[in-house]
Amino acid sequence: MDLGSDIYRQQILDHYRNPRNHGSLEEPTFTHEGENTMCGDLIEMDVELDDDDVITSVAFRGDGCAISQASASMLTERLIGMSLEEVDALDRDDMIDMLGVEISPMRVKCAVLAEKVVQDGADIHRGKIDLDRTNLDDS
Amino acid sequence: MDLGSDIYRQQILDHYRNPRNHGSLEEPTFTHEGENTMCGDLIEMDVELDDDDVITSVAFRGDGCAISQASASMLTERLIGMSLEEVDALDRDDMIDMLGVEISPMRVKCAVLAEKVVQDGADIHRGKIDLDRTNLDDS
Amino acid sequence: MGVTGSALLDVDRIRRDFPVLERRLGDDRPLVYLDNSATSLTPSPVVDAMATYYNEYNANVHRGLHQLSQEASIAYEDAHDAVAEFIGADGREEVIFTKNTTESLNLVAYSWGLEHLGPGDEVVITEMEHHAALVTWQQIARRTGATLRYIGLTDDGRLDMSSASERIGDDTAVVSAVHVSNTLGTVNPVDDLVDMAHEHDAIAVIDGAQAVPMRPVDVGSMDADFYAFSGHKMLGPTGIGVLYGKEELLQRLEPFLYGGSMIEKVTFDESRWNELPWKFEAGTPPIAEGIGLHRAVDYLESIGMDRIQRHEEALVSYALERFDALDDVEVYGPRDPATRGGLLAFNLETVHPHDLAQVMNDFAVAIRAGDHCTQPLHDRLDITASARASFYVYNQPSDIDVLIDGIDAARELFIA
Amino acid sequence: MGVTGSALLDVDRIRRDFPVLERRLGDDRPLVYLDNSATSLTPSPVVDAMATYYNEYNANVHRGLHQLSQEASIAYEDAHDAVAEFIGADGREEVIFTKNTTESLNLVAYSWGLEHLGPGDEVVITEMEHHAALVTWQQIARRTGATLRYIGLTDDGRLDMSSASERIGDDTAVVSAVHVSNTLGTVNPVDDLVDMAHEHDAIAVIDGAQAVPMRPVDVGSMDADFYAFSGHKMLGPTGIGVLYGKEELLQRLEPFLYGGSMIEKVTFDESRWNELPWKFEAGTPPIAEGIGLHRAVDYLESIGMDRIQRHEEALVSYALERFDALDDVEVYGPRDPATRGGLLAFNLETVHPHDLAQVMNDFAVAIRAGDHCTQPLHDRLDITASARASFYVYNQPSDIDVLIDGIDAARELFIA
Ligand SMILES: Cc1ncc(COP(=O)(O)O)c(C=O)c1O
Ligand SMILES: Cc1ncc(COP(=O)(O)O)c(C=O)c1O
Repeated sequence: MDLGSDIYRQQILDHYRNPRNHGSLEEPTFTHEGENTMCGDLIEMDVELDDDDVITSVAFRGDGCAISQASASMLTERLIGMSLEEVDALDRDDMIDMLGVEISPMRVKCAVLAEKVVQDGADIHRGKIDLDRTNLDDS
Repeated sequence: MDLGSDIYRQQILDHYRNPRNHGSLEEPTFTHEGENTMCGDLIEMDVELDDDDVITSVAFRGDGCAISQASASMLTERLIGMSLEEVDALDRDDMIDMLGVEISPMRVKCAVLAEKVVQDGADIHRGKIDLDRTNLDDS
Repeated sequence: MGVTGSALLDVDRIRRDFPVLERRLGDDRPLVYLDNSATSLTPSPVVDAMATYYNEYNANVHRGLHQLSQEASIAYEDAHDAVAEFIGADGREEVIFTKNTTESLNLVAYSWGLEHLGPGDEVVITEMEHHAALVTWQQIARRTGATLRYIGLTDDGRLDMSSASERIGDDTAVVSAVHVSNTLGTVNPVDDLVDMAHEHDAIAVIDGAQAVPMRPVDVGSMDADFYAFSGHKMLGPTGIGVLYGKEELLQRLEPFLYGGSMIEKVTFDESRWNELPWKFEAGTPPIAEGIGLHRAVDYLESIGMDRIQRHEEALVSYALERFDALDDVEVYGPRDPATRGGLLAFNLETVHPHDLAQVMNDFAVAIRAGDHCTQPLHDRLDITASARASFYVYNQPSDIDVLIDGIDAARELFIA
Repeated sequence: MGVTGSALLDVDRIRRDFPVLERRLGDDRPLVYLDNSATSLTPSPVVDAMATYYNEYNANVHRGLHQLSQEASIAYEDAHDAVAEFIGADGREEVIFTKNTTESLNLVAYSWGLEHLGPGDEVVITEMEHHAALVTWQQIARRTGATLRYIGLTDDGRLDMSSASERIGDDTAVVSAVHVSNTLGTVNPVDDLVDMAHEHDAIAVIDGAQAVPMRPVDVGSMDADFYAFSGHKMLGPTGIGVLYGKEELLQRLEPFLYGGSMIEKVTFDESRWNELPWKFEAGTPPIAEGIGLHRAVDYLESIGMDRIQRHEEALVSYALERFDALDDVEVYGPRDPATRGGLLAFNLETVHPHDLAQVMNDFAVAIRAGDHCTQPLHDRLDITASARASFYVYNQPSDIDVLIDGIDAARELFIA
C-alpha cells in the first residue's frame, strides 16, 4: 500500500508527528491567531523580529488536520531569517510547493492557513490592518 | 382531414355555433353565474321552476371556449322537465357522456362549468348554500 | 418564402440533437413545437451531462473530501463560472443558482424588499410584468406598506417612456421590469430603465427569463443590480434558475433561505454567513441541474447568441408577414421584428384561443393558449386569453406554414 | 460475519441498477460509497425516467392544451399522488414539491412563522437539529421576537424527554424536531413529540430528510402538521424536495413564493390563490425531478421499506460490532441498532477526521468528514468535526470491512 506517494508524503507526516518550532516564545514581537472554521483548523503563531524587521524566531501551536499543522511546522522553518517584505511575498503556490504534494481544491484552505496567519500578524504589527483574528472563511 | 372525429364532433360545433336556449328569461325563478378563471370561461343561467320544482324553462348566456359554451347549450335542452333532485344527481360523467367525445383532463373544467352553475343556483335557491358566484378554481 | 436564408441557423443539424422532435402526434404528423416561451426542448448533450453526473460522479457538493464529491463540487462551481461569463457577470460570486426565475425574483423581493421597503417607498413595475414579478412585488409592497406603481404601455405594446419618467421619482426604491415580454414580445429599453432607477437611487431588477435564451445579454454593461432567468427556457433542465446580483449588493444583503452550506459558523444562539454565492444557496443545491445548465450554455455559445438573435428575428419577421395576410387575426405587440423577441401572441376572431390550441394539437402543433401569466396585461388588452407561438433554434419557416394551415383549418371548422 | 443474512437485501441484484458503483478509484479499487446521508446514488430507472421526459414529452405543465404539455402535466401530478401514498398523506393536496428539505422547512418558517410568531411565543427545537431547521428557526425567531428553546440530549445521544416536557409548554407555538439525526443516527420519538406539541396547541414540524429514505413513514398516523424531506437522499434526483402539510393547515396558510401558477386570479391591485398544492408551487416546478422522484418511490416500494429498514439495521449492527473491537474509536449516538438509522458518526483518536477521509479516499471509500451541518451538536459533543459512514440499499457487510481496513491503515500511518 503506497499511501505515502500521495498526499501524506513522509515529510508531511514527519512534521505532523514531530512539529518543529512548536510552543510559544517568551517575548514575541507579535502574536496572531487564525482559523478555518469550516474544517476546525486552528493556528496561533508567535514571531520575534530584530531591528531590521527580520524574523529571528518563531513558534506556533494549533489544532487540526495534518495538512494545516504540518504546513505550519514547515513554514516556521522557512520564516527564520526572512524580512517582513519576504513574508508579504509568500503566496498560496509557495505553500503548495513547500508541501510538495498535490493538494485537492477542497484542502487548499488547510494548506494556506499558516501563511495567512503570519501575514495578517505582520500587517497588524505594522498597522496596515485592524483585525482580531484571521478567519479563512471570510475571504 | 378528420378533425371532427375527435373533440370537435359535429354536434358540439353545431351547439357552439347555434346555441340553444341562448338569452335570458323574463321572470326566472333563479339566476346564477359562474366562471372558470383560468380559462376565462363564463356562464350565466336563468331557470324557471313550476310549483313542484320542476324546470319549465331555462336560458343561458356566456363567453368562452367551444366546450364550455356547447356543453351549456346541450345541458339546457336536457334540463327542461327535470326536477331539482334530478339536477342534484348530475355529475361530471354525465356532462362528458353528453358531449360524447373524449375530454382531456385539461378541459374537464370547461365541460362541467354549466353543470356546476345550475347546481349551485338550485342550492342557493333552496337556501342550501350561500354563494355569490361559482368559481371553478376554488374547488 | 420571404425569409433571408442566411439569417437562419442550420436547423437540420441542430434538430438532430433534440430527440423529442422525432415524436409524431395525432394523425401521424411530426411534432411542431412552438411553445418555447413556456419551456424550451432539451438537447441530448444536456441530458447526457446530467446522466453522466448520476452514473459517474453522483455525490453531494460542499467540498466533501472523497473523490466523487470533489468532482461534483468542481463541476458545480464551474457551472457558476460558465454562467457568469455567459451573461457578463464579474465572477461566480455574482451568480446564485435558484430553482427558477420566480424564486430568483422572490429572493430579491424578500431579502432586499423586506429590509428596505416601507410606507412612502414606491415600487415601480410595468403593466407587462409576468406574474413572477407582478404578484411578488404586489405582495411584498402590501406587507411593507410600500406603494406599487405601474409604467403604462403605448398602443403598439411598448413601454411608455414618458409614463416611466413620471413613475420613477425620488420615492422610488426599486424599478422591476421585464427585459423581453413573454406576451407582447417587446424588448424593453432596460439600459434606460436602469439609468432612470439609478438617477433616483433606486435599484433595478430585470426579469430576463425570455431575454437570455434569445439574445446576447451583458448584465455588466446593462448595469442592472439584479437579473433573473431560468434554465429550462434556454435548453437547460427544469429545477434551476439564476439570480445575478452585483457583488457589493449581495455582500450587504441578508440571506433568504437558511440552512446548511449557506453558513460559516453556527451556534445555538447565532449564525454567520458563508461567502458568495453560497450564502444564498441553502441546502443541497440543484447539482445535476447546474451541470446540465453549464452544458446548455456551452451549446448556446457554440451556436452564438448573435446568430440566435438573428434567427429569431427572421422567424418572427416571416410569421408577421404570413399573419399580415390574414385579416381575422390580431397580433399583439410591436410590429418591428428588430424590437421584439421570437414570440407572437395573437387571437383569431371567432375562435377561442383554447379551441385554436386544441385544433392545432390535431395538427401536432404545440402552441400555448391562456393568459401566459400576464393576466393584468390581458385585462389591459381587454381580452381573457390569447394564443402564443414562440420560436427557438430548432424552428424553421415551414413550422410557421403548418401553424398558418392550422389557423385556416380552425377558422373553417368554427365558422363554416 | 455477525450479519443475519436474511435481514439483508439482495444487494448484488440491486447494485446492477447503479452504474456509478462500477467506478474504480485511486489504485484501481472499486468505489465503496458510504456517504448516503449526504446524498444517495441514483439508479438507472430514475435517470431513464427523466431522460424519457426530456426525449419524449418535454413540455411545461400547468395544463397546457397540447399533447406534450398534457402528458407532462399528468406525469407531474401523478408524482404528487405517488409521494402522497408513499408517506401516508391524504392526497396530492397535502404534497408540495420544493427544491429540497431546506426550502420545505423555510416555507413553514416563513409562511407559518412570520404570521404566527411574536414576542412571548416559544419555538422549541432539539440540540441535534440540522442547520436546515436550526438556523431557520433561529433567524425567524429573531425576526419575530419569539424565543428559541432547545430540548437537551441524554449522554448516549437520545432526546432527553424530561427536558422535552420542560421545554414544551403553554407558550410553545411550534415544536420542530428531526426524525432521524444525520449525526447521531438517533430515531426520535416523533409520535410523542407531536402529541406533546398538540397538547399545548402548538404545531409539530418534523424534518424527515434521513427518515423517509430508511424506514416506513406514515405522516397520517404520526399526526405531524408538517413533514419535510429531499428527493436526492432517497434514490431520487437533486433539485426536488417535499413538504407534507395537513390540508386544513395549508388551506389557511399564506403562500410563500409568489408567481405564475400559484395564483387563480391576478389584477394590478390584488391576487387570489390557486388550489392546493399548486398555491405553494410558484413558477415552473421541478418537472423532470418530480417524474424522477416518482420513479424513485416506485423503486423503494418494489424493495419494500420494511425490508430496507431491516437491511439498515443489520449493517449498523455489524458496523457497531466491528467498531467495538477498536478501542481508539469513539462512536456517537445510541448503541441499539433498532433505535438508530443506518449511519454512524465517529472519531479515531489521534487522526483528524479530514485526514481519515483523505486516507479512506485512497481506499476508494467515500465517507464524509466535517460537521455534517450540525455545528452546535458538535460543540455540545465537544468536538470540531467527525467522520461519518452511512449505508443504503446497495451497501454490504464487505463495505464495512473495507472501512475498517482504512481505519487501521490511517492509524498506522499517523501514529507509526
Ligand atoms: C436531517 C437533515 N435535515 C435536513 C437536511 C437538508 O437536506 P437538503 O440539503 O436536501 O435540503 C439534511 C441533509 O443534509 C439532513 O440530514
Ligand atoms: C418573462 C417571464 N418571467 C418569469 C417567468 C417565470 O419563469 P419560471 O416559471 O421558470 O420561474 C417566465 C416564464 O414563464 C417569463 O416568461
